[in-house]
Amino acid sequence: ACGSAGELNSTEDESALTVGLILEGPKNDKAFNESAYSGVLNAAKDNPDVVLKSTLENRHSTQEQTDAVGTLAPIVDVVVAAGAQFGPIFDVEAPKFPDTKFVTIGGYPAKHHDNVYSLAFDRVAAYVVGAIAVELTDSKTVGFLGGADIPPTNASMAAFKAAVADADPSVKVLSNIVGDFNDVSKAKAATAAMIADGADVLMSYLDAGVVGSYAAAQESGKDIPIFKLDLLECDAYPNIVGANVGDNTAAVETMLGGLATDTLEPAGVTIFAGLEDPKLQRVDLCPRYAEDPVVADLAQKTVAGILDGTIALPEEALNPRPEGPYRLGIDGPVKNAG
Amino acid sequence: MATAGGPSVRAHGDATVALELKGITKRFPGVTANDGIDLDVKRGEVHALLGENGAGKSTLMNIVFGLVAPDSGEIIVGGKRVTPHGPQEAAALGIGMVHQHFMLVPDMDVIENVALTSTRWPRMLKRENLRSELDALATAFGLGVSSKALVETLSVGERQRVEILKLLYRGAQLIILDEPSAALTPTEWQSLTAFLRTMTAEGKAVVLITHKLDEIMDVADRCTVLRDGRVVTTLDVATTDKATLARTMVGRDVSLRGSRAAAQVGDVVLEVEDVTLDEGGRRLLDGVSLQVRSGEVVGIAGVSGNGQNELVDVIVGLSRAATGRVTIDGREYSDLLTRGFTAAGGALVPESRHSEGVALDLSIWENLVAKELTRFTRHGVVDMAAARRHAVELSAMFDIRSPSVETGVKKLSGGNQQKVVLARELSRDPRLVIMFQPTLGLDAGAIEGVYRRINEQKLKGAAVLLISYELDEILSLTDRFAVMFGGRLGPMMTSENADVERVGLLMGGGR
Amino acid sequence: MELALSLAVVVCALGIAMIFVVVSGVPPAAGAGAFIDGAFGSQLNLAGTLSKMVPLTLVALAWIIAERAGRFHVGFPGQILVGGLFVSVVALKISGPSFVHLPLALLVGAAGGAVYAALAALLWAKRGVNEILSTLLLNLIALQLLAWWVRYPFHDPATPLALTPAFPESVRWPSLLRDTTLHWDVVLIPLAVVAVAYTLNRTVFGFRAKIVGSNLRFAEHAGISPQRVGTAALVLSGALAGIAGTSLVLAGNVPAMSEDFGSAYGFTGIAVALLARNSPIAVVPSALLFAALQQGAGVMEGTVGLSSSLSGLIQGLMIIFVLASTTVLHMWRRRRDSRRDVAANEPEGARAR
Amino acid sequence: MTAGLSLSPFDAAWLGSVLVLMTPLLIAGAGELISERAGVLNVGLEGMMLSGAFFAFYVAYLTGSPAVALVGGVAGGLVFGLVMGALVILAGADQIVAGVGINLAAIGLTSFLFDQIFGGQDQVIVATLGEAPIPVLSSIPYVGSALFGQDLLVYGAIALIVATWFVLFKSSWGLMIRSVGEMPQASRTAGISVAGVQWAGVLIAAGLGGLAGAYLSVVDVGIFKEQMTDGRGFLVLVAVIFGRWRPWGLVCACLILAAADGLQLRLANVTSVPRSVWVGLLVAALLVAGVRWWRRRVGATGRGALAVTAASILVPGGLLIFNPDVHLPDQLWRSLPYLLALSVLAAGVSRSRMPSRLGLQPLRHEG
Ligand SMILES: Nc1ncnc2c1ncn2[C@@H]1O[C@H](COP(=O)(O)OP(=O)(O)OP(=O)(O)O)[C@@H](O)[C@H]1O
Ligand SMILES: Nc1ncnc2c1ncn2[C@@H]1O[C@H](COP(=O)(O)OP(=O)(O)OP(=O)(O)O)[C@@H](O)[C@H]1O
Ligand SMILES: [Mg+2]
Ligand SMILES: [Mg+2]
Repeated sequence: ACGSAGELNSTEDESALTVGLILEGPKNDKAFNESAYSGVLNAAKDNPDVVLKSTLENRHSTQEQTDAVGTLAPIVDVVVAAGAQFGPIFDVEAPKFPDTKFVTIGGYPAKHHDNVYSLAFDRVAAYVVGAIAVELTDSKTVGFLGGADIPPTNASMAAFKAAVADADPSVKVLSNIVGDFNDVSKAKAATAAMIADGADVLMSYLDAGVVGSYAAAQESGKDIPIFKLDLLECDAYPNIVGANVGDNTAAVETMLGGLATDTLEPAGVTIFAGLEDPKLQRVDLCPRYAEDPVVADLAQKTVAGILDGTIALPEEALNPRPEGPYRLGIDGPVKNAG
Repeated sequence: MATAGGPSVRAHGDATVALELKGITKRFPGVTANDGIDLDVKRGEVHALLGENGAGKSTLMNIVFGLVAPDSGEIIVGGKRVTPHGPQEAAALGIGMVHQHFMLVPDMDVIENVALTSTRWPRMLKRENLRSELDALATAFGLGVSSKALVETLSVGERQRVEILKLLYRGAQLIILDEPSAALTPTEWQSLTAFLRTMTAEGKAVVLITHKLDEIMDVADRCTVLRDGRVVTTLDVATTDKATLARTMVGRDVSLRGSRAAAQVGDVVLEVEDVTLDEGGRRLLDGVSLQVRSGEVVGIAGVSGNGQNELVDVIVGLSRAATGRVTIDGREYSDLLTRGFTAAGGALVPESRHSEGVALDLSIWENLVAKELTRFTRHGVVDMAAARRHAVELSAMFDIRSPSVETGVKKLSGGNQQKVVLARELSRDPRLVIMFQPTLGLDAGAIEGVYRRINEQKLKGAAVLLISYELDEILSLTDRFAVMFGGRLGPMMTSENADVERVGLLMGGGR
Repeated sequence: MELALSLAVVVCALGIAMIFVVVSGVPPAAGAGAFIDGAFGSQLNLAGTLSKMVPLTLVALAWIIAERAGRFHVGFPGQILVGGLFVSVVALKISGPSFVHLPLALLVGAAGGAVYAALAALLWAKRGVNEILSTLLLNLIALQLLAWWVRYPFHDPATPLALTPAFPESVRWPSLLRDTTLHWDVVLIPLAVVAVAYTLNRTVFGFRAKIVGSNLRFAEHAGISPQRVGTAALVLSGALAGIAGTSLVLAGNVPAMSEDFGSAYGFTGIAVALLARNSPIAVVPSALLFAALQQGAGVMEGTVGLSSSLSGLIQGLMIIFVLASTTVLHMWRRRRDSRRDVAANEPEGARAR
Repeated sequence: MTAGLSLSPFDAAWLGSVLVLMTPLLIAGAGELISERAGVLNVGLEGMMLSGAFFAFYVAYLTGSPAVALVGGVAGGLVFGLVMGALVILAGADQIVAGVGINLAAIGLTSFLFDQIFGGQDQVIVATLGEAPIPVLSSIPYVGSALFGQDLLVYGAIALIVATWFVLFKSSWGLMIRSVGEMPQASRTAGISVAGVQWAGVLIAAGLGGLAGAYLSVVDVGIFKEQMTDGRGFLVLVAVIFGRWRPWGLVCACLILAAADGLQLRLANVTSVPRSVWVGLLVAALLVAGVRWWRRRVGATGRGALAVTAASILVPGGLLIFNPDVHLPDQLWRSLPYLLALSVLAAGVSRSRMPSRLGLQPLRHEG
């Protein structure tokens, strides 16, 4: 899809901002990786200067990811990579290519480099989901099903649990990290287990694996409201409440757009995106619940509470703050500078 | 009698003849194992086949059983000319064979082992039916063995009964037993004899390959003696005696191919005192004592499988005797594996050249220095140049014919391979040389070379122990010798003017 | 003959790969060009190829040592991981000047691999446990051990990732070519090849291994203990795999250890040795080829959009062809030898002239 | 911490998940058992399963029929079975090396084809084989739907094991297979074609391996993912060893593996191990000890075995009484089955049961 060699040469002119994208999984996973991919395509649509030059998919291990960075860095202007592990990789690789810019979504760079742009989500939307889940549960048991044992999963789980504890301490939270965002069969087994243990509302923090949650819920014969992650698809299963969206597409689009228009300054400042900008992070509700005044109202109030600080999130729900400069929200003030 | 599968033999011609062989000839590269053999086996008789190792007994019966195709000759079963291709067809003709090495699956029980041979096409195992049939057979022929027992838990004698049951179950009318008593205890042999009598009473025929004269006298009706692939004669056991049998088997004009050198006999080098070895409840060596002195060649004669291998393993240190001790020059050496033996000045030309004497994949020089690595090693590093030089010297000395010492041993002829072994073993100026079947598979020229080496060692003052299945070799090369039988060593005899008939008797287990 | 066969194998595998290239709509010339460029075309790519050669070579040599003594094991993935695990202790708990720290880490890494291999070796020598089965299990255990290691006892509290703290510079292989993945650990390639070739061909150990590997019974008759030699060979093999792990950890790009650092090399190293027909020297070109495949395929995806999974396909094909070709060789030899055997049984005089 | 005894992880859902997790292991295990009994160690099973998973998925995508897809899965396994047989039986190549090669080739081939065929489009999800609840039984309260409300292959797998047991130990085919793995010379003198039986073994293992892969992709979830077998092929090898080359042993091994997996799924985020787990372990230990005692009668066990038994009863017993607040890492739970399998091997119990020609090249010069 990213064109042949001939095409590449013809589009390459002086002003173009060529982009190379690295994905840990396949670019058509309908989830994390696909949304990052769409972000680049959108940015290219918005800014004629932005050209997606090549995409490297399925880079599972650190070694492959590092190689991919080494492959793309010399031939593109911007390397975009989605996934937590790219932080440490960029820490090492970025200084080797001072003329290339590096963008990571969800990465955790520990060092400050002038050519690294990083955006990570403070996974606070999960708090909103938790609050709604308490509202929806009859059995007083809700479940959180996580993918890989990585920071976003753990942070979201923490936020979810905090919300439940705040709203109704008597509601029990079952949680389980299955180890993989895309292992449908494991997800299915884990979901079935949760339902058996009494959970009647679920946050399925999975990518392709969410299909397993749907299947298990359907096989259980009960009507289990399920929250999914990222893309909102209300038809995939009869009772999808909504999606906990950390919008990769928007994040990539924003970062690339900023780079293309030179508005993303200064470099090296890690951006933590909370709920300030609904374009980046939000809770999307399916029509049935969006029209339910109780749920819609609760969602709105919770978001407002988080934004104005009346709701305090636990530390584990937020990204660890770096030693270098960072800002909360894409337009927020820079903290910790100098 | 309950029989499954296989048509029974209906004799058309002479109703009393179960098997007739006419002019069977089989050549292997370099040997004629069977040379125009004629033989007839009657129903209701036990027909013994007697002959020295390599006389061609097993080959002949393998031909009958369809495992080996003859070059020429006829097999007539029940009056009809047949050519069995494979054991299945032989079995269909009513021929069954118990091999010297049992063909049983240890992990299966008796019923399953029997069933294994009887069906080709998928079908359910009717264990109960099979069991009652087997039990009936077993009682009818006095072959008590529990049909539910796993074969691996059975004794050798019981396993043999299972083998026989397999044949009976398939309706064998002619049963071939290849050295059935080799691993049996006397009691087990007794029950086998009883069984054989029942068989013949039933009108079945038995071919019994054996080296033991007592057994022939005990159970056989007639005995055919083979020598060098030819039939010497067929004797009626009732009208003969062990002495005649022994004479017929070995009592040719002993062709003294080698000649004894005269040498100064010195002190005792090898002393084996009352060595006993047991394995799996069987006594493999039974109080063996032996002395070999410097400057003499002592022989151990006997049919293979009577404890020779075990004795050599004990002497060289590859297995540990239950009781008794072995010394070289009065010293014990206890190191496991052959190191102690070698260090004490021992050398061994092993029986099985390919598996024990050389590493076929390695080159000549590597084989030549394999036992003396430390001699060419400094600080863990092998001095290749020195090792090769040594090898080149040895090859010249022992006349190993090859393009170079780099040549793989695999590419050498048998005689040259044996020269590699001799060179490696004898070049160390050993105190004791054990030669185990040193001329096996060699041609005349090579054999002569080996004999020369034996005498040479003797003259140099080494003690030589020659173990051979060929009486010629023993009689012509050794100074003294004894016959080994059933794990025991018989009395020492002087080789010159030895009483061949008595030797033959001893080899067959007589007194 | 063997060289020709190996070349034929490579040509066949690449030929089949070309069919796939064409099928996926990329002109073969462009595909091949992108591949060669990706593997060797720039300093950076060449450096990538060379640095991948290091673990491949070490694992291939590890296989050869064990194979020489007749021991086939598949424990390299586990031994790599345990080697890295040991290294992380030395790297993080001890500090010192580089000329002490790095060699020490190297030794300890080798020890880690050796210890892990020793488990399999002891099970084999003392309990008769088939080393293939035991190493298969030990691999799976090592994976879990490492996953735990980087999450709990050696987790870097500063990162939420499953990662150890960064290793100090003093223990890392210095970079050989600035801004590339090439570190000084490439010197391990010639060193290890020479050392292994020397050990196998010149030392008593190598000699004994060869004897044990070619005829166990003969070895016993020659006073050589197959158990002892086999154990030593397995342990040495593990040590080499451990060094491969060391290299992956201390010359890897991220200066810390994650749970996936050894994933790709354990089994591919065997393929490298097979293509080299178990010759330590031939491992070099063979490892170069496999490393180039891995490196080049990754780049090829970036430049012409050919899926990088192609390289996995080629590597798999290569092993299958190597096995098939070995068989052809054996059959050919057997036929030749059986002809010779007939000749060999003629009286000696007839031949000796 | 309440001291009450809840059976929490050991409930119907756990049972159901154990069944589902166990099914692919059993299917592939049945084939592998037959192959190993015939003397061929099929290290390439992982690759065959992967190939089966892919081809089943592809066929399902083309035809839309999960049933036809299963056939595709079998065919996908067989492709590599043919390669394995050609290398190992025809050509006498080393079994392990051939298996390693097949695994690499299968990973490469399936990834590449998946990429070529499905890389450009949206993620494809194919229809799966639905549940086939057994009418009356599945309505038994509590365990009914977990045990009897599963898809057809779950029952199929159990039937397959029964069939395997029947073939191996109750039919003349089984005799042939076992004798070939145990003592090919004996088979040959009994007129059995050793190569033929081994071919059958390899192809059965490959076909069932492919079916097991198909279970993963088109029965359970309807999705194919690169390397989705995720080491299950190796797990099957472990299960066969662990089960001491017997069908019921295999079932036990798969049960333990799947139970551990299911348990680990459930325990993953419980802060401390619930008491019921210690109860479960104690029951398991008592069961094992009981079976041993019953099998061997008293006294027949060695001192070491006795110590192990005692420890395996006392430790969970103690834990049950004191109920300490422990959180064992998931990794330990996950490696437990392998550690167990290793100790079974080390204890030498399995060696005696191992087909004696397993993994070895065919005998060439046997008459
Ligand atoms: N929803 C998500 N949020 C954040 N990161 C994600 C998400 N989904 C996937 N990732 C990233 O992708 C990585 C791989 O996830 P996962 O293990 O599910 O992928 P995979 O392709 O199935 O890998 P494998 O084949 O090794 O199992 C994760 O470690 C994470 O960094
Ligand atoms: N397959 C074969 N290939 C070559 N030579 C063979 C083969 N089988 C037997 N011979 C040779 O044929 C000759 C006769 O062997 P055979 O086994 O028939 O002797 P035997 O009388 O049974 O001896 P023993 O008493 O030792 O069993 C021997 O010289 C033997 O080496
Ligand atoms: Mg014999
Ligand atoms: Mg014989």
